[in-house]
Amino acid sequence: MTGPRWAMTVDTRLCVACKACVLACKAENAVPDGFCRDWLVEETRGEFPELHAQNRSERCNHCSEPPCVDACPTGASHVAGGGAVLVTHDKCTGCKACIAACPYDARYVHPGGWVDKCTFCLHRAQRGDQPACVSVCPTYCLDFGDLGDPDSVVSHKLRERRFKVLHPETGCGPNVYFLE
Amino acid sequence: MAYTRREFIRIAGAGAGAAAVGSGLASRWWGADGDPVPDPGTDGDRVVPSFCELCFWKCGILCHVKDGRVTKIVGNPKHPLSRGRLCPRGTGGTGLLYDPDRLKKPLLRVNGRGGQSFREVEWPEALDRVADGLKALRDKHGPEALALYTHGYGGSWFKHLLRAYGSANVAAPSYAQCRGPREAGFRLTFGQGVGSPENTDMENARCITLLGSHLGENMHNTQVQDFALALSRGAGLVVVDPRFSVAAGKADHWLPIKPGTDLALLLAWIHVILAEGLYDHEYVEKYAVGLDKLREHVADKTPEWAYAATTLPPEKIVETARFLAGARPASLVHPGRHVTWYGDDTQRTRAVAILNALLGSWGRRGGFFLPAQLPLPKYPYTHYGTEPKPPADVAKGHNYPFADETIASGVCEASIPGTADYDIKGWLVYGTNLMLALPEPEKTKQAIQALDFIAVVDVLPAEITGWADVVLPESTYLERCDELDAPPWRVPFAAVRQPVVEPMYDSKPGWWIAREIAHRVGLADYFPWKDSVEYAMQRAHAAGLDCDVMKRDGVVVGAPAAITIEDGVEPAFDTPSGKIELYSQALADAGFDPLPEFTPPEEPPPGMFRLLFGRSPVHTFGRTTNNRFLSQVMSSNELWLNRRAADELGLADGEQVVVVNQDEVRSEPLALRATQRIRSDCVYLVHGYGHDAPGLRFARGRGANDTRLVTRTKIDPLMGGTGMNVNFVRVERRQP
Amino acid sequence: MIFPLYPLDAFGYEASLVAGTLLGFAFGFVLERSGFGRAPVLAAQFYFADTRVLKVMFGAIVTALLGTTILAGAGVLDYSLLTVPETFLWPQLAGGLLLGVGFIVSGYCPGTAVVAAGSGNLDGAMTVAGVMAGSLLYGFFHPWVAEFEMSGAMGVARLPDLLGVPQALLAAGVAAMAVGMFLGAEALEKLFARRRGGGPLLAPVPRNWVFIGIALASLGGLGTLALEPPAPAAAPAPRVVRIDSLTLARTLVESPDSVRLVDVREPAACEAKRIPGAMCLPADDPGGSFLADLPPTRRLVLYGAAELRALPGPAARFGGPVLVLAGGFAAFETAILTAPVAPSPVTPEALARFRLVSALHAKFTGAAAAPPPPAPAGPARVQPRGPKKGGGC
Amino acid sequence: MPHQKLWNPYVAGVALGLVLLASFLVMGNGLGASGAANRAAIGAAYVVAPDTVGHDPYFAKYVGPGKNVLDDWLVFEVLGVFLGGVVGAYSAGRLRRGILMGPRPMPAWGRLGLALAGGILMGVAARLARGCTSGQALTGGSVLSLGSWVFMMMVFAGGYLAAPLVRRQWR
Amino acid sequence: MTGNLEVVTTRHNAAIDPVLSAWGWEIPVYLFLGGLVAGLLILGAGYELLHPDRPRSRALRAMPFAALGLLSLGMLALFLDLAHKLHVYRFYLAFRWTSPMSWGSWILLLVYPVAFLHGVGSLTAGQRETLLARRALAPLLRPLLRWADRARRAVLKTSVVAGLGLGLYTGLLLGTLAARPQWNTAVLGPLFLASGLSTGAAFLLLFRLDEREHDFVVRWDVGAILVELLLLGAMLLGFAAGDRSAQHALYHLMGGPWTSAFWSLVVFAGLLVPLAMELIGRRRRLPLAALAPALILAGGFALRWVLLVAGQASSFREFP
Repeated sequence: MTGPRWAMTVDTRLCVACKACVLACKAENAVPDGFCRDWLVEETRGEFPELHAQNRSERCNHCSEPPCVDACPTGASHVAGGGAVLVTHDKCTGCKACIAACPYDARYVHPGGWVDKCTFCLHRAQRGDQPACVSVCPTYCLDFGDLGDPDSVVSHKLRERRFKVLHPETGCGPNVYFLE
Repeated sequence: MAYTRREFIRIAGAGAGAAAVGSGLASRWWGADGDPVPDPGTDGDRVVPSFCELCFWKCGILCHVKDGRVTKIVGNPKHPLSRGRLCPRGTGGTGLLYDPDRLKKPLLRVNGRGGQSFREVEWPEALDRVADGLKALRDKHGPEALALYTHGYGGSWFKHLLRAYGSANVAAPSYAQCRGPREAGFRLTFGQGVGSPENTDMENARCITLLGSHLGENMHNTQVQDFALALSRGAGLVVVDPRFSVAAGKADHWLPIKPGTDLALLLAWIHVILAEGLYDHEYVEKYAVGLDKLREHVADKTPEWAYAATTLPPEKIVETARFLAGARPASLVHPGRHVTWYGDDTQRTRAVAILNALLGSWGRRGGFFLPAQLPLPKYPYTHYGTEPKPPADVAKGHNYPFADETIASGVCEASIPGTADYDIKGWLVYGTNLMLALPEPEKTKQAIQALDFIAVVDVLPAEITGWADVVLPESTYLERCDELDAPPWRVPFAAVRQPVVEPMYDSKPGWWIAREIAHRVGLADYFPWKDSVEYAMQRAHAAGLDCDVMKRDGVVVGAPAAITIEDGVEPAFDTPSGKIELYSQALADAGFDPLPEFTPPEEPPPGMFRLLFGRSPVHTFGRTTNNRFLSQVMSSNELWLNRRAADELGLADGEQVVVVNQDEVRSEPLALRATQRIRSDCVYLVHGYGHDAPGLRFARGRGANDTRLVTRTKIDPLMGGTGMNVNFVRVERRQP
Repeated sequence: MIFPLYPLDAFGYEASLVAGTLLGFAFGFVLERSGFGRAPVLAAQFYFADTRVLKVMFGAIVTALLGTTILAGAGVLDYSLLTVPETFLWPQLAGGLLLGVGFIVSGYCPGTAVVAAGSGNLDGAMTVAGVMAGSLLYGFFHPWVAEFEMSGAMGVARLPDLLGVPQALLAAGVAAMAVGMFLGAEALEKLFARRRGGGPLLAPVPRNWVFIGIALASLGGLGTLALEPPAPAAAPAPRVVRIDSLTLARTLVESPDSVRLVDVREPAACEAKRIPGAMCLPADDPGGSFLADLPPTRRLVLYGAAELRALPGPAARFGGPVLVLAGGFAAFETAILTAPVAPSPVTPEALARFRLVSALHAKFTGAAAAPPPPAPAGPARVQPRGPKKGGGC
Repeated sequence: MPHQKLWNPYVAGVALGLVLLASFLVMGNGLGASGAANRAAIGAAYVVAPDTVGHDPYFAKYVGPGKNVLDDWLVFEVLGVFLGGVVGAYSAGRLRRGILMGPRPMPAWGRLGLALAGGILMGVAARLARGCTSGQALTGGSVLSLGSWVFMMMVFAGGYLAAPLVRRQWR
Repeated sequence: MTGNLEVVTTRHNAAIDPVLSAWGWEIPVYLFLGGLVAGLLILGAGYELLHPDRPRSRALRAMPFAALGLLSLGMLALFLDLAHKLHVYRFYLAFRWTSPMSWGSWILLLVYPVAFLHGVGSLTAGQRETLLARRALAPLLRPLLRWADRARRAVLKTSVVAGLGLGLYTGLLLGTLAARPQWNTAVLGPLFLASGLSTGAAFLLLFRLDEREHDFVVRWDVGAILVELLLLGAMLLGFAAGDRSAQHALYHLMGGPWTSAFWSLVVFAGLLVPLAMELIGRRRRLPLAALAPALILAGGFALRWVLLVAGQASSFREFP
């Protein structure tokens, strides 16, 4: 298999939790009011005044072993090019099995009757653009690219920086990496 | 182990029956079910470049228009202030454009002010009413009795109108209620303010020091970009803030200072830097005056002296002083933006300026660059008539000698008869919601009731429109053209605002409104152009800029200029001595401390907390809290209270509470955020919530309005800024 | 103290609901076996035909009363943690009368009606429905009775406190009274049964054993009076940590809200001079019993005149960490409240410490600002300033 | 008389006392019944008319956003009482659907009507007295609460006073 | 102090935040009815397979049709839960062998004809005559009856298999969703099967059975309840021995927010009390009151409801 292996990195040291990514995503993808495909998590650990904070822009992890795709009874959830996990609206019955299957709670039922989620803005990636969240981010904390390409920004960052993924114990192989 | 069963099912399934029926295969038999990559189709068939007005930074934007609707707004990569990126608000312009609560028709008041009853009229009637008001005012009280409040880029037309009319009372709350003191403080020291956008070269700084500035929560696009770039290059960060702000979360040193004692810390830092000889000897020698007096002045301002005031351990003060001095001259002590805190703000920002001078950062790479600007000739107007009377922004017998803009709160007070040298009798309010912008709103109401006339130009039915005699609905920034924007910056550039879509409803652009009023009050000569596009292009043309490129790209960027001493620019200081004034003779002459002196602020009484407020990255004060798009990620403010303090009050995180100030003013209910992230002697909330204007159907009743709690201020004697962090509150559980 | 389990946090709220189900089950089972699921059995009480209700009820009360009394006396049960219904004299008087009427009309009381419903008796189910309707009705008409509802409020009013009789004695009295009532009731039953022509009489054996048990338990309860009152300090002793004067002074400056400083000297001495920020023992509580009940949100710091060798009892029961000032007030006075002497020879460490103590001295005495550092170059200059407000800064 | 399977009242009394004692030892309070009926009634009313009930200040402490009126110890306890009744009756061979009445035949609706009427009286009374025979008399009585003893005496008084009036039902 | 971690998130998706509640009442109803039908099929067919010579009561004969009705009700609930109901046909355009829901939709397709044949074969002679008297039905029914009778044992065996599949699948549906620690246990499949058997038996007990049938059903019910208790114990032990997520799942049922519902409603009222009644009733030869089966049915539903709600709420975000 050749072709890209899409991944995203989030530099938690730079993220200021401004939510520009969330709103840019909503605008780009016409996400209906009251829903979001990406979101901010602000974690504070410790007790005053010994505090440590981490800000994370989170979204679907486009897992390498996506449990949502396994749970889908109709094939609507599938792994598309570059490993992105997508939902084909016309095949989706809205049975919500994938929602229950996702350990990251990244999916929601679109009012149109299908289950919706982050697409890695594959429609933009296809024409060489960055996802909306990445291209808007005023702190340059988001990067998107091909893990298969050793020269891509994401490959570089993962080589150079300490990182974690969310809940690796689920064994899903998430593809959004949080640089620390 | 979690997934073993899934694997099991997979294997079992593969064996059992499913032999040939590959998962995709089965459905493919039925055709018409490929898996296309979904395209939301929000790319416009037309993309119009412009610049943003959700805040006042004026980033370049590209507006996608599809079938006559703006589908999305993205950053303009060619614009030096956005570099293709936007803050959260920038994306939310559509939320303003398509806000169902927008003012749709001109309105005339039906009965008493504040009574909120209006009738819709056509434009000619409304404009005639304004013109009648202005003419009567001029005849009865003279033109200087008219004041203009403005905040926003469309205000330029009205400023022009006012000058032509003959009044100098043009005020913006952004001066005396926000960044005024630092302009005065830096002007006194370096002969020049920092302006907006600030001339801070954060991107190249090796150490950034923030005092109460919550960058990241206070979201000015380029500034935050530079901040992040500096951090990604390993710049050190010192954050002085009673709250563990987002920036504090990234700091090498967070100093949870006792509110109101920053000046003590600054003086102690200066003490250490001088005592240990850590300052830039050459730079100070060459550019500054008054080092000896400064040295003498801070001799007893030891870290231990500051310890008692700030509660910051002296070891920490010494350590941070060395830390930030170690990075000089690329060590930037940020001047802040909203700095009207305790009434000693000019002196405090002067201490910031002095510290920067000792670090040699002014004019240096990684410090304060010396900005470049495109020369943009003024439109060739007829000369304004006689010089108007000076503004009446100071109470009788008072004087703020170092104010260099009009004091908005002073103009408001001057409207209460007999308080100032002459009375203000009429207001034009352009795009500024004075009810939330000026402290002591009760005083504002009193002033309005004493006016002969008040007209408001706005996009939304904000609180202030409820007090107007005439409400004129303006088009949003996406529907109009405005003045060109060519601020002093790292690179010289000029940007244009272009209408993206036709004005919705019966709204009109500001230039049109100002021009129509001018025509009706006999000032047509000052508005000779047909429309603002003609006006803007004439100026661009006169500057030798390519108008077609400007319309196509939204911006014309000039040649890069030298902006630092390293680049070869020699800084000039517009001070009496022509040098950096560590010691200010001007201050001494005016009877003020020539060197900053720290006086401890009043302490909150037992059981009360100091009320602090700040900003959210998704909102611009109260302007955007009705924006339904932006509000999806923050629809209300919450009260930050130290977790231990909350525990002792028996209040739980998320609980609805009411804040009551020292004058028994009660806030609207809001949710409590019991958090470790703030000291226990203060509370914090984001400014701009708690609207009660009935027309703001979304924002109304969400969160609490901090302005109402600011029932007292401490005036900066140097420039008239209203120190607002001098209010104390207690926190109560909301009664059901 | 082991009991009561739930108030002593032996298990959580959710588990308490499960415990409720099980206790309720036992309650329902016993009620049913007592015949309380059957209206005619219950109603018989009021016609002296069968005084089961009286026997079972008082038997239960006496058993529970003696049980709790003995256990509390033996120091196993913390009686103060038991929920005692508050007394509202008039509404309870009226409510009792009304409930008695309802009892004989329906044939059940609310609890037994549930048992009756459980044993398939539709009249029981109907009574339950009635009770539900009645309480709803009460809620809707609540404003009319709101005032009466609160009349005669006496709070928690227990007979031993009101009569000034030890509980064990009173319990024995109640037991004796109950036995008397049982015998009287049996006599009445016999009388009425004879009038109606015979009926089953109870076997005397279990009765006598029960009576003997009651008597023994009453004696046991009285016996506990002879015991020493249980020592309350069975709680694990909190870790007592010493804190030196300098650290305490720094804590009071840097995070004054993290500690609660209590001066446990004589109130008079404390009022005269104490560490700024400390609280004195109130005159009406010289033992400091309030210390035990302070919320454990802050560390508790205690000091006496000299170093405290043992914690006052209430402080030992404080829920959070307790610290003791090393050397007591005297040490603090020497270390902080007296002006420091300039060091000689001047080493950087000694100088730093001197400057720090000077600052703290200035802060705590409030009278003078920190003397400027004795720079090795020149003599110290003292620059007096006006007194600061209220000792704070 | 079908009392052969009933326990000796003295033994039953001690057994009941031990259950009550266990309740004190485990939960720190005694047993009750009417509180659960109250909550069940309010819950049902809230389902039927959420606005009327939700805005009533008296009911507001039970129902409203974030509150589950049935989330209460007494409710579970009474569930247990019901189950205890079921098992007790079944194991004694007494579990059968029927209507219990005195020796004098009377129409079923009459007995049920009286049961309902008595129930309503007791519902009101229990609210007023803050408990019924279980919660107030039994529980409060064994911790020697003054009000509980007053209440208990009044229950017997009320019963004996009214007994002659409904004599035809039972005798 | 109250913990040292503060988390603020801006996510605000309906039915996901703050707690996942994507599945409402429909799913537990469906799981309950599915399990019940599975129990009915297994018990009904099992009785006949084990005792082919015994006469059967009307109730037992009519049982397969009742099963069909109940299953249809369950399917209706499932259908109501779909966000895009028109796309329901999509279930049958694919077989996704990794998805229990896909397995389930195909199993359901098997259950219908089997249960129908099972029912048709159970018709009494009188019923057959009445039906055959209808001209329109006769030509269709006659061969069907002949075939159903001839293949009776095969139909019954298939019925048992279909029942087992259905019962297991209702548990596996949740049990394979390892993203929910509460469901992440291998026990759910057999547990729901056992509970299905028990609720199926309880359902039968609500009707008039003959004595031997009654005995058979009660015996199986007692067995099923005992197995269920064992499996619940195994589930809790499994959680106790598991990792952080499993510990959290255990906490939900042992002190956490679903403790009272689980122990009081499911275990005590739904299993232990009716079990005790059945045992007592058998020993003392007491006629079984309708209350016991009613409690079992209520407990069976409570089991699904508690596990569904607790499962949805149990998420990895509980321990960041």
